[in-house]
Amino acid sequence: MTVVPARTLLWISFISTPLLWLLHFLLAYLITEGSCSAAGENTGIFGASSLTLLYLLTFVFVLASVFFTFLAFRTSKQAQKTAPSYDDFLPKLGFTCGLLFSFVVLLEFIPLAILGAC
Amino acid sequence: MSLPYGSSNDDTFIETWKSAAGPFAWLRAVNNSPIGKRFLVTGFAFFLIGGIQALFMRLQLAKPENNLMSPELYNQLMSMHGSTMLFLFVVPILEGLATLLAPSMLGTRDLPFPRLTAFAYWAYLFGGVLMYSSFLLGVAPNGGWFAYVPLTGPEFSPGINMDFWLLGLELAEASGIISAFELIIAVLAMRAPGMTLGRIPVFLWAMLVASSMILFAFMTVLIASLYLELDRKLGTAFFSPELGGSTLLWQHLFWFFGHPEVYIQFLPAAGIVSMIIPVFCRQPLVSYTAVVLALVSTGVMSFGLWAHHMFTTGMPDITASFFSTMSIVVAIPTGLQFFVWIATIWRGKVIWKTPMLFVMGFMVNFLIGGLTGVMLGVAPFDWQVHDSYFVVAHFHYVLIGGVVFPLIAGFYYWMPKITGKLMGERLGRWNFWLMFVGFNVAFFPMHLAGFRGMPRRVYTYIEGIGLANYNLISTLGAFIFATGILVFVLNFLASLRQPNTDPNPWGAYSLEWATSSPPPPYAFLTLPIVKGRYPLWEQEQLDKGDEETVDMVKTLASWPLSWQAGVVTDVFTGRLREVFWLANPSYMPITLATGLAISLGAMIFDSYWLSALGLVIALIAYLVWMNPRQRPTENDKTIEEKFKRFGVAVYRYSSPTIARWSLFLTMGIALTTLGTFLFTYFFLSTNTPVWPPESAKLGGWTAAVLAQLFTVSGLVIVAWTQRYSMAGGRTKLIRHFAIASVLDFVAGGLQIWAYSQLSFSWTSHAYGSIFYLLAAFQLFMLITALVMASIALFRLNFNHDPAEQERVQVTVENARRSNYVMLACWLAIFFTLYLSPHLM
Amino acid sequence: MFRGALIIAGLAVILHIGVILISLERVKAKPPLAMPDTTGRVVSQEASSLLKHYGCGGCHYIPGIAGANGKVGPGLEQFANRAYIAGHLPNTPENLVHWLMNPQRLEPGTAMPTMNLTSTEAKLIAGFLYGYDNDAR
Amino acid sequence: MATIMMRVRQIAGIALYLGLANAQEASWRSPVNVLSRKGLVADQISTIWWFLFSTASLVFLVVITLLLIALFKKGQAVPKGPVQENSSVRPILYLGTGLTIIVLLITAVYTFISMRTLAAPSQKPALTFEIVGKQWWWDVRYEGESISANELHIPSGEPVHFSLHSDNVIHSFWLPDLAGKRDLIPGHPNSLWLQADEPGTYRGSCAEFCGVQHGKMNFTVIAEPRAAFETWLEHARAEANAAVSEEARVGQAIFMQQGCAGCHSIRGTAAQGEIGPELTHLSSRLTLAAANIPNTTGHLAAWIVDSQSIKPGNRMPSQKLSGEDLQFLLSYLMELN
Repeated sequence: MTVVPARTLLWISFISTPLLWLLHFLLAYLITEGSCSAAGENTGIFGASSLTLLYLLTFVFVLASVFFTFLAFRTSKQAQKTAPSYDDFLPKLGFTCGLLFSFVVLLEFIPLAILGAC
Repeated sequence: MSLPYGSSNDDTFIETWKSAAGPFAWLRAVNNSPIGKRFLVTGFAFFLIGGIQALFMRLQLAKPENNLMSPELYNQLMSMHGSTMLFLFVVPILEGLATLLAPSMLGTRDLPFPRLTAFAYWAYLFGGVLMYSSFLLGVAPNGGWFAYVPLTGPEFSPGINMDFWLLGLELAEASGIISAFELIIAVLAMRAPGMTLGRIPVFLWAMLVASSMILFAFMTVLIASLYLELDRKLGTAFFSPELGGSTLLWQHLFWFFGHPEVYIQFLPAAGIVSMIIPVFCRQPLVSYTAVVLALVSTGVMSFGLWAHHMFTTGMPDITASFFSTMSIVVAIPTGLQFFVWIATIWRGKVIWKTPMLFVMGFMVNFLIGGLTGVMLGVAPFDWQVHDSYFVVAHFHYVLIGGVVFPLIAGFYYWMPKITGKLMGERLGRWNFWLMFVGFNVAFFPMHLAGFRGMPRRVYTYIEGIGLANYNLISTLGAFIFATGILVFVLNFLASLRQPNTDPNPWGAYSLEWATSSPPPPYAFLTLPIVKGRYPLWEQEQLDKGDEETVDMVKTLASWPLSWQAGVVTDVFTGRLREVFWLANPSYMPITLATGLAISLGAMIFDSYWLSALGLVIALIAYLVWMNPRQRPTENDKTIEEKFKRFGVAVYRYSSPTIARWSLFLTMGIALTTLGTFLFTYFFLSTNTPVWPPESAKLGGWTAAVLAQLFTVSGLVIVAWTQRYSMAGGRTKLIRHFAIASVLDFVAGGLQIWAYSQLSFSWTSHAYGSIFYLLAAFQLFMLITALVMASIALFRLNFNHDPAEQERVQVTVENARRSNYVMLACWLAIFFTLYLSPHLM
Repeated sequence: MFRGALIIAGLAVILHIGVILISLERVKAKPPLAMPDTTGRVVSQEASSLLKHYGCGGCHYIPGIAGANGKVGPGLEQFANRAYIAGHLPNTPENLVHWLMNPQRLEPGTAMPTMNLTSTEAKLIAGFLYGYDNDAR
Repeated sequence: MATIMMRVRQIAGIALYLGLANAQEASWRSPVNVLSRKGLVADQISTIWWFLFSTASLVFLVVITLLLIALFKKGQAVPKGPVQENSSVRPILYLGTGLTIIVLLITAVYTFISMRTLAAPSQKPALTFEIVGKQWWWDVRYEGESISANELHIPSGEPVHFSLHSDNVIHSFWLPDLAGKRDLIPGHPNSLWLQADEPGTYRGSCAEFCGVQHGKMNFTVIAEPRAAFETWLEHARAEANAAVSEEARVGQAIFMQQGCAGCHSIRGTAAQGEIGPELTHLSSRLTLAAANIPNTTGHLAAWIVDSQSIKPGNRMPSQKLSGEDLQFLLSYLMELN
């Protein structure tokens, strides 16, 4: 009898980083939408400058994405060892997804650095 | 003569799977193969209609200040061309192709809900017909396929043109959602034994991704069109700036649908390409994982692109830059796919047949469209060419080059599985070259016309500004392209007179080629046992495998004969798990669709009693639809026992696994709806200096808070039932659900009383509009949860048939889950309406 | 079988191109001129740009001039076949030139305004209008 | 084919003729070009385009070359039996994707840098014009007062600021020769700056679908040296000159009685309508009907009596006037310079 990784873990390893990216993207969008006036002035949000907030947000999400990418990697290794062939497809896909989406979240630093808050 | 793999010569079995008999049988036909073909024919008909509209527009634009048609007619044609191509052609025809092919590609027999398949078709057809019936009255929609407010609002479009568009669209979109819903479940739960997630044909991975996108993206446009229809009919103020509404809200919601929509169309097309290239290169894809990664990541990223349609609306640079980044980055997965294709061709030996020609046409044209797409993602450049003919050129390169070319390739490739015939190669080449040349002659000059300052959607242009030549050439190209389409139609008609072809004329690898051309309605008598991604290349025989699976598959081939059996396999291991009764033919899908069409159509003419009548018809049809069907025979019961020994359960209604997936997806839809409403609320709040307006007074605080407490305690009681099993805790389950329902009922009453204390109406300002809508949604969710609980109570009380207990169990689980979702909505709405104004 | 379909396809192409040509027929340039002091097609272009500048097309239908679809005054197709100008002047080149230069003097109160054409311009336009007589339309 | 060639020659000929014979008309009617470098903003965007174009061409060439080699080189068919994904061609995949990522990254960085440059002019604009989009024309305002319609002058060689809004549907202000477009959105004021480097006449149009006559909603911007511009501005803000000739005085009375004054305003007279364009200095403008026809007597007459044929569906009803009244009205309007 082979040991198959928990089903939830398989799903999580696949879907977490895309969802993290989406969440990050929507949050970043809402922050700028809420804190930038039409004239391009920065009114800040929750007392903090929105730029600080965006940097912080991006940093946290990059860390989280890297963590889940690693999780997917571990799950795929585990599945490869224990499960029948091709069953490691989902975590393997999740790992590549993780690499891509971590990179995409990381990219958000570039506009922040060049364009500033608004 | 030996039968092709998977065919049967058992009369009872064939009789069971044949389409329903009788003079009006086609009205009650269900099953994927007849309905899929109807989708294809109807979709193609709409394509031809939309194309003819385009030709008329091209004639009008062939020379400056042309007088061929009035601007009013031009705008109607322009609007209907866009709406037809995007709503009535591409998505339905791709879903139709998948509906037709998915079961045979997956090595199974049908989709999970045959009646829903039929309903999706009728809803699509009636939606399209409703939209087109406006031409009979000369009041075709004229606000563009994007229908920007306030141009389409009650003030600037007082006629009924846009009502036809909105209501027809709602029906057609509902059909799209339903098809997507079915395809997702089919791909996840109904596959041949041994077909794990990593062995699904790429086209179906693409359909899986696209369908998941449809579920979320289509909801936002449905809601946006609901707002607009409410604005037009009930005088709400979602889009009236003078009453606190926002015109940009429409654009956000529309493009949050509209951009994923483009990828919803492109991904299946890319899937088709990934299916065809290996066959005509005789090589596996260089990396299956990379292609699936590209499909999935493009699908997700497409939700972060919507505002690149709004760069000129004046957003802060940093916001624009996020969308710019994503519009550029989304090219990475597409590039990845491109290089996979090239590497595969590099390895392989190319066989030049028409499908391959069209795929190569796709690669050239789509490459151009993709490159201009990256350019448009560069915000400053977009400020210049946005809404110019450059954009028209770009998206035709993407949608014709990127979707229509692969689609035609797919038709040539899969025609043996649609009609059983191969289409002619010689006409195929004519077809390709006419389309390829015509397409480029028609659309390439449009880039230049855009640079010469030609805006989109103009019915004419003045002389002497350097646009005449580009437009004349484009018109010429459009007619060459149309000739290509004509050759396709001729080729198709000519092919119908040919004899049926072999099961696998192309030497392809996927399972649909294992069964005869055209496939029998049941696709496979003996389900194939899959051991790799390229079964027909890798496996000498499809019925060899481990003993248990072979035994199960053999048993399934001889039983059941008198009813249609659906087969559920495990999502990860691909092992057989369940056998269930598929729904049989019925008049109810068409009745339901008719009822809805009457209801929506009557609304256009403000005939609300007729509208209500339509709804009643729909409701009755729905109830009849859901009624139980035939009973099992003694023989069935014996064999059910045999299956139980394999660990395969047999269900006389829909399978519990499928029911769980359905509820899961429905919950996703409900939460998307909630999210869209909440986005609307907060978006509108940032749009006005004072929110809520001074005049808006919230009443009934105590009642509202009490209502929340009641629902929370109801949920606690429901959640408690998780501890009880069906076997021992039946009475406790009944008691808990009954108490929770009473609590929810009281909560609903209190909440309604609280809302009756309000000092404003939905017409006073946008705040009132979204407030009442959220309130209505809150009550709708409560009613849904109550109905689910009642069904659970009913089954717990009266259904003691031991064979049905799993089904009762699922009803209870679903009641519980819908209660969770209901509570989430209630608390989120309470927080938003009552608490959030005090936090900001 | 295929050959038959091919022939039909060929016919369809010809049909399409025919449609395009017919749609273009209305914009075909009309070179022939009746006035003695004007020659060649350049003059025709000169005249048509004068027609566009003065706005004749706003009130008259003039074949061959983009946007000249006015319904205020009479259509100017086959102008040489007209018996009268403005209802009572015999249709001679001299009368037409005078009429174009100052309609208010010849027919006070007519809706056609005086647009201060020079006599050369009026002759060019008159030549253009008479040119339609030779057209096979 | 001969017909088409003739057509091509004919159009080329007319354009040439117009360019020589009537400089004024030619410029508002002449071709525009997104890639022309006539304005500071357009110049920057043009540079971006050439960057994008060269990159894209390179990518196109590389990909198509690879594809052609792949198609026509000798390959092999997969043997029977278990199918292995072939790893020998993976380098194409890795290299291709890697290069894609690098090219896209460079593009993104370049985008943000150019966005920063274009965010604001280096010198603060001294002038602000207010543009209000109407169905289907442009109201030009300066310090809260309508001074022109569908036509305005700007000083060349300095940045000018536009504040853009609409009180009806969404429009979009686009001057391809000078700058990118910006939408005029009800309830959402926008702004735009641009600079014309050289004096000249520039044609613009509405780029957002705004109803039945979206196709004929154009405008003209005339850039001229500062001094000439100031003369124009002063003139544009002045009241209309009084009717001089007898005909014009009769025409003025007709203007007031026939209902023209209900929609149009002429500053300095009783006409204060706010629905249509203001007409204070009508005859000094180059065009009529939102830069679609030249402003000549014939066109004006046609526009008054049959505007619905020229711009079907527009908001100005065709007027029922006797021939005499029309001549008087024309005399009056032609005096409004």
